[in-house]
Amino acid sequence: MSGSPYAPHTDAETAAMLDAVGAADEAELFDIPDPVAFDGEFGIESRSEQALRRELSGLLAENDDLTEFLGRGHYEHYVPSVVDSLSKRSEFLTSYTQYQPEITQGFLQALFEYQSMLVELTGLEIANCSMYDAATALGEAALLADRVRSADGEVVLVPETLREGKRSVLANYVDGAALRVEEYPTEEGTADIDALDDAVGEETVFVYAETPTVRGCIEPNLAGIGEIADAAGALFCLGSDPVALSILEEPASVGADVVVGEAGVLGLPASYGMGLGLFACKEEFLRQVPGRLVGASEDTEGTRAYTLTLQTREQHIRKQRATSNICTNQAWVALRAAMHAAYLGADGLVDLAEDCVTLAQDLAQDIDDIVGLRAPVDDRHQFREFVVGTDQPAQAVADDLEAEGFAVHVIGQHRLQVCVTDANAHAADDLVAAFEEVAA
Amino acid sequence: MSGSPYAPHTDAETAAMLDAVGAADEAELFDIPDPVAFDGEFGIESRSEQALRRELSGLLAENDDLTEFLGRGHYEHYVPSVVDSLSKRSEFLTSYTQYQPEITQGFLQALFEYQSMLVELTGLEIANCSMYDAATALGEAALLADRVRSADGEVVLVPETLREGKRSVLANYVDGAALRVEEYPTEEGTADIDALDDAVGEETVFVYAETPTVRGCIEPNLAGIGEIADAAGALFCLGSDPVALSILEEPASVGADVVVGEAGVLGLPASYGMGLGLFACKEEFLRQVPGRLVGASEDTEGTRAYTLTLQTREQHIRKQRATSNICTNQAWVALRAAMHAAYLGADGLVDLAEDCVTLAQDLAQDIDDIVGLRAPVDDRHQFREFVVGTDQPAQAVADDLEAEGFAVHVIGQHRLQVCVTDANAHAADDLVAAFEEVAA
Amino acid sequence: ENEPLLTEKRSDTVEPGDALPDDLTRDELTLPNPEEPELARHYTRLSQMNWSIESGPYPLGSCTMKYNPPVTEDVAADPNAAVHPDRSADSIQGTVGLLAGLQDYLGRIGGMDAVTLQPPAGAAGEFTGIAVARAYHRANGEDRSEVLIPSSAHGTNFATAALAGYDVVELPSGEDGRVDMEALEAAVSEDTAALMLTNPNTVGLFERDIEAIADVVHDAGGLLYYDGANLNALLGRARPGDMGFDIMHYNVHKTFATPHGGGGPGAGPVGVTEELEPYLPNPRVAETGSGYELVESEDAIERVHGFQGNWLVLVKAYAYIARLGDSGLADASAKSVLNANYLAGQVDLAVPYGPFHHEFAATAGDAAAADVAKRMLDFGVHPPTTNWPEMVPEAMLTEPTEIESKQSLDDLAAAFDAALGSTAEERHDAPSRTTARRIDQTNAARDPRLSWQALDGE
Amino acid sequence: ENEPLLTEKRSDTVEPGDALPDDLTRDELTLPNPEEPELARHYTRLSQMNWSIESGPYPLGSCTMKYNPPVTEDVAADPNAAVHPDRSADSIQGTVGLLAGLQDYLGRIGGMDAVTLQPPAGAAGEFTGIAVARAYHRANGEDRSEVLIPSSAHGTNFATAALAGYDVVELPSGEDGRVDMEALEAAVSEDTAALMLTNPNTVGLFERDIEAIADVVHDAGGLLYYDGANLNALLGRARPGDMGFDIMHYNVHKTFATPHGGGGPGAGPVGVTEELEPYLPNPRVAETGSGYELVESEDAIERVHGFQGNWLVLVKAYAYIARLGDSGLADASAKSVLNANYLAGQVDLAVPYGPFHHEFAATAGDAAAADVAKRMLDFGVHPPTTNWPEMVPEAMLTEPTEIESKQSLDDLAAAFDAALGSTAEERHDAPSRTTARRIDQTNAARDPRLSWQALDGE
Repeated sequence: MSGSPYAPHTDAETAAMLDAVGAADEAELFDIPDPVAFDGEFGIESRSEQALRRELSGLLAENDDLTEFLGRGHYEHYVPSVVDSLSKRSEFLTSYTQYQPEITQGFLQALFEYQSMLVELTGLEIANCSMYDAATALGEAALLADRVRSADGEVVLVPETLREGKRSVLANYVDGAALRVEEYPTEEGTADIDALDDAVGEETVFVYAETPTVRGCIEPNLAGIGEIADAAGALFCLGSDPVALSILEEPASVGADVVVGEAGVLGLPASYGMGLGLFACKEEFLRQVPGRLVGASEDTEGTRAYTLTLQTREQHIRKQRATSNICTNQAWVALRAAMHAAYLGADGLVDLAEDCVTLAQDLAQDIDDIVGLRAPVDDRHQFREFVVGTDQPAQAVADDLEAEGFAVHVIGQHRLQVCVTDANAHAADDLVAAFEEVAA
Repeated sequence: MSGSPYAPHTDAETAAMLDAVGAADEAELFDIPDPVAFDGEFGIESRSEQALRRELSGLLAENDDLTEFLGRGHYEHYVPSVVDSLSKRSEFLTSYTQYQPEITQGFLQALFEYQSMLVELTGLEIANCSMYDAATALGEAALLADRVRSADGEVVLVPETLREGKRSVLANYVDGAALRVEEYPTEEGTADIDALDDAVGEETVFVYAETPTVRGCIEPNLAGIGEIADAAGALFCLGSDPVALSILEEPASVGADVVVGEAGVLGLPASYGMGLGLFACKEEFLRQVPGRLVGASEDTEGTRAYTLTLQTREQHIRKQRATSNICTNQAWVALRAAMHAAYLGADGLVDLAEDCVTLAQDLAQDIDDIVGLRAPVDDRHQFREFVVGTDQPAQAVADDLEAEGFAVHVIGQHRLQVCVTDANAHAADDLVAAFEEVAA
Repeated sequence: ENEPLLTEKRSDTVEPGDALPDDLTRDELTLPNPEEPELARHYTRLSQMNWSIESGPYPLGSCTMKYNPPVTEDVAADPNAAVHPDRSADSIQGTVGLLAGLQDYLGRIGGMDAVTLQPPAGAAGEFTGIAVARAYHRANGEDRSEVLIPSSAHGTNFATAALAGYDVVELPSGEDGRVDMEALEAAVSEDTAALMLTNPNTVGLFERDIEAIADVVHDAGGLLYYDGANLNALLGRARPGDMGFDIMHYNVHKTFATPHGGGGPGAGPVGVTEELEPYLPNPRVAETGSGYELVESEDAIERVHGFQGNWLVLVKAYAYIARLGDSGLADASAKSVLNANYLAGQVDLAVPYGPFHHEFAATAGDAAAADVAKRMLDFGVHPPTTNWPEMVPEAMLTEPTEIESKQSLDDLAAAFDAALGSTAEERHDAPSRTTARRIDQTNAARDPRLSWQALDGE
Repeated sequence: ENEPLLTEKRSDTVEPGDALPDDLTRDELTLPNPEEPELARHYTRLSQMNWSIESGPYPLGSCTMKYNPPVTEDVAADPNAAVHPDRSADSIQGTVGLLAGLQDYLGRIGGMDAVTLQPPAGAAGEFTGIAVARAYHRANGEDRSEVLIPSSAHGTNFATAALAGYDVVELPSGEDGRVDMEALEAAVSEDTAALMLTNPNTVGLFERDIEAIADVVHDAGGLLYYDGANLNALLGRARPGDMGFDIMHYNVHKTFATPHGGGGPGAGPVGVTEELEPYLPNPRVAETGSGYELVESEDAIERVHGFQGNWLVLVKAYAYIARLGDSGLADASAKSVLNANYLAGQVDLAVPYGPFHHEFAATAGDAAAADVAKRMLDFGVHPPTTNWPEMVPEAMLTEPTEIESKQSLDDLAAAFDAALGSTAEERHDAPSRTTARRIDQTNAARDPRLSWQALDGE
């Protein structure tokens, strides 16, 4: 293979085309001054399809085969085969943004349905087509607050336990708006309400809380947080995910103005942190929403049809006054999440969410029964995951578990974190046995 | 899950439907006398999708991970990813026979193209949509001979080296027609022409030869075999495959009346012997062809369209006077073979076939260089595979090779057989090294 | 719009190189040569011109077009499933273990003592079963020459009996649509090798006299063969083995929902009673103390497939059965029968025979069934099997299977009724909303053009 | 025919069980509940109502819609690729090794010294790059406030600069369609943080003065940022690093053909010169003697993604690059430029600016570009990007990419010409052969209905 396997030109066709454009060869078509011309030698060897697959499967096989009990923002639920087979249909997989809605009704409707499911789950009126992940959605939410709050504040408040990746992305996003990120104390893995009340002030434009939190704790006083934010004129942003929202309090009912989070808990397998940013908000912020929105309309025959809408918010029209710089987003992942949600239905989602509670509860109990371990450390209801206290140094315990074939988080000198879902529940007993081996 | 996950009925719907049909429950709809009623207890446990995948991937992982240098009728060539992604499109995968051609033009055209490719490869005018595999295609060919030859003979002649699976299937197929299978001698892995000439007589209705043969030998005198058969008024049936036919003599040009073989060398990965029966023949046998045929026609607007045709040959119309009992066939495998052939194109097919010659030649040479081994044993051009002579007992050598991670055939006390294609060529050097280890 | 043939896009002609001497090689080869993007577009377009079970209802009577769960594809795509048939059983315990498991499951489901998985399709299963019967009679020193088959049976039954060298004795149906006991008794003789029976039969009726039928056949020394085409109606409710059948085949691509795109591949495992087990084709899988092995029987019939059959299909069948389990299988049957009965009640068509189970043979009455079917295409559904079985005039043999919802059945009934409510002329001119309009079948057969080579000059 | 919404088929309302106390749970949840066969039919139908690269030409200017090779899907579906981001690097040497390999490849292709793979899209890459510039200037004690952007640039450039807190200074294009050097010199100042440039620019022209441009910006203490949207035009012919760019992003979903169905996911890795490497976000992958590890820099900017970016996209990009290699990548560029030039010569449209490379901005002249595009839909192709960039009146920005054959380009040209040859009324009424007719955009925005909940009562 001397050229691109995906450029279909025969030599005769290339010659005819060059003739038609009046060029002797392709090089003649490039208007590149000599001093900046490159000789084409990257030193990258072309592989046959077969060799490529062998090479990369060999490379990836260097990943140790550990059973993961990992969470803290990236979760795996079993994705049914039908989601794969349908989402990989080429009409979905190899399309792009719906600039011509008349021939892209399929994806538009799927995204409209995705938005609608999030509307149901959050109780808020508006959901966009996707942000990149939970962290960037949080960043966008803080900037929304900056746009919609008349208050002159510059403080964005987040829990002290916020995952560093999220805190860092948030700090990056708000830098340009001259906001700053401050933390409020937590207790037992959730907001310390009194301390939060003290922390919120006139300068606060945005209060962020999560449920479940990064430690897997279900926040017991969301309405209280919402009231504190509201009293200060700050936007209350709640972080969650579509599985948790299937049973937890509806965000709208606790006063959330915006909901962000990781919607890739549906539709995505473990994928090294790749995500799908959930973004939903109240209708009053409609003209300030970042990202794409699909709306219903009609065609000239009066038939219902879908189209991207309110694009005047977006960068390709509004440029530096756009509500965000986002363009390429996570639409195909949103499609998969919608498929997964529809596959489960309301009953399947509720069952899955309840399993996240009971599996964590049961596994924590089993671990707590082991001498030298305590779980859960926090006095809260747990969702998917929980913190484990260890008598031994946590890193040593984790290393020993890894030798037994299990991966868990180390989050402190004597603190591990363990996450259990339907994806790894079959190995929970084995994990307990391994804990018994190594914890003593 | 208490019912079928693929029966969509809610309880309310089931109730409404039962009400509509006037039954109290589903059991009432079954008109089964008590003495033959069954209680439904098979003792088969229902698995969740996730548990099922884990269980079966665990079970299949009990297969040892050997690099296979195996052939003798079942061959692997690398199947490009695009063949998988296209053939698994649900419109292809989950369709059935084209009883309504107006809404199944896609598959009909694909099968028409498959037939056409075989016409080009064989030089014969007719190719059907598929038989099950090479062995059953051979059986059908012998029965075709019985129908079209006026001669009163009852002997079907095959090479003595014919793979047992094929011989046995052939014997089964011709039993009902009161034919019998006899063998003619071979020499150096191909037909012993003089002995064949002696073996053919008035009672012979069918002469079968292969190229390449089961020992990987390219038959040097196909035209001679054709003449012998023709002189006796017997049908000359040639066994081959689409890759070999890409460079070997065109069957029509050596007098073949029928070509059978394994077309699954294209499109199918190693699949434990699952196949695709190639069946092509001269136009004069058109009304006697077994299996499905797609023809071109026109619709009422005069547009070219495709349809199953000449169905009066088939069992659903002709019943006991049909040309075969075949109904369900290997259509989807034929689709994959056509895709693979189109992917390769004429140049790709010829290159692949030439690789089958040179890879075998080179590997045989390397093995021949090892003390205690001789290859190829036959004084013939080899295609994909060849016989190896061993000083040590062949079974012991094979067992030792298996311990080193390689599978080869044992075909005699001091005879191994080795097959090399693009699918395992990357490991050929390792095989040679292993041979060096174990052959001494 | 039509998609051009591959050869109308781009072809290459090449000559073999010098790997072989000229006298062994062809002169040249001409084939289409689309590059990958064009290949992808070609087959994507073709696929969009093809009805499938994921397009909508597909109620082809006797074909059992069920949803094919993608999870079974994923299981079969396991790299460890890609093995060569000449591997030693020791080295592929996963593969032979799975086959052993499927043998066991099928035996339980059919009430059979032993099962071979080798037959690659239903008709191949029939051939296997009749060959087993033939071997059994021969072993008993008997040269029986006849196979009895009800006139309503699938065409494959007749063709299979003929293929195995038997004379076919056709049994007329009784007035109630079932086997006519008197006709059976008259037909049975010492020449009877076997009776091939479908139950429920091809108009969906359970052969209530099955025990008596078995007695008649067995008393004459014949064997009773069960055609598994309609097994989806009986899962968990009745088993052929319990009814007195000696031999049966399973259409796993129907009953157990393995995809068989465009017409195959299927698989037709055969189950038999203990007495007949020695005659099943070699090799079979057996469990030993330490694992699974391939075993051979001296009395086995000759083979029906060059290797071990359609392995990838068998994997999917195993996966489907294991996914559903007892309760799922029984529910599949229950809902398939409920759906057929419900649908029959919703359409304006007479159904001459009953009580039917998973399918019903309606009559189009004064209308031509084939035309009604063509008109149904315009309403976005696949029509039923038409003009078969012949005992029902203008038959529309309809099998919705369990996968259709009530809403879907209501839509399907509406399509039936709209087609019936069309004028004869509308039906004759149908379809009009499909990729192709009505296709000329007569000319296709009178002037066969079976390859693009035959189209040259058009 | 339209496909109903999922919620118009079947919905369920359920209440949470008792795993949690009532005060922590919602009252109820109502969502669609199609069973699997209906789910499959729903999305199959939707897919068939969607244009894709496997449907036909997709010449959206600036979008580089190339064929997405399925082999890259297969590679990314490897079970070993499914790992959690908090795994220790030691235990996932395959994953981090692949990332290291991709960093290396991208560095070579762009002529950059260091690369981060974290940005999950092109715009995220821009934000990363501008944040790096910001950090660099801050580290130098400078508080520069402006980013210069040509008026023809992608909207993301402007939005990104604003997001990072910069004032945008828009540069007018010169008469030749390129950067106006005088305007640039006038605009550059000690407030200039960076110039963001696309090269070839958005009408396909190579900025021939790139060396002088770089000097002007660098002399003023600014940095030069390369927008990788059009990199497909230059592979193997020129490298941003060699042109004097300090920072660049790669749109791997464009240039390296990773599928981004419906609008994403993409990935926007960022390359920088050695001087700027310390500012790339943490962590990055580095090779050590014994393997690969994740390393952090003290001077790094804050992160742009919660984890390590769009891993599955990165795997596919690596696979694509490795499949093509040097010669394939260079050929991709050569053929993309040849195709654009050939197509431009076949259509009856004026192209104001040249010589262009992989895309050309034709003008529809007296016709409304948007209407021409709608009419093209009726001829079975996807139209180009319309009305952008603004420097070309009624612009039709056309980028066929290298994957179209001569025949396909001829067909595409015929669609252009047929649309142009239509009457204004025909164009205004177009499309008429599509799933939906012309859709009312005005009403969609005036009366936003953004969920099925908002459709209640319709």
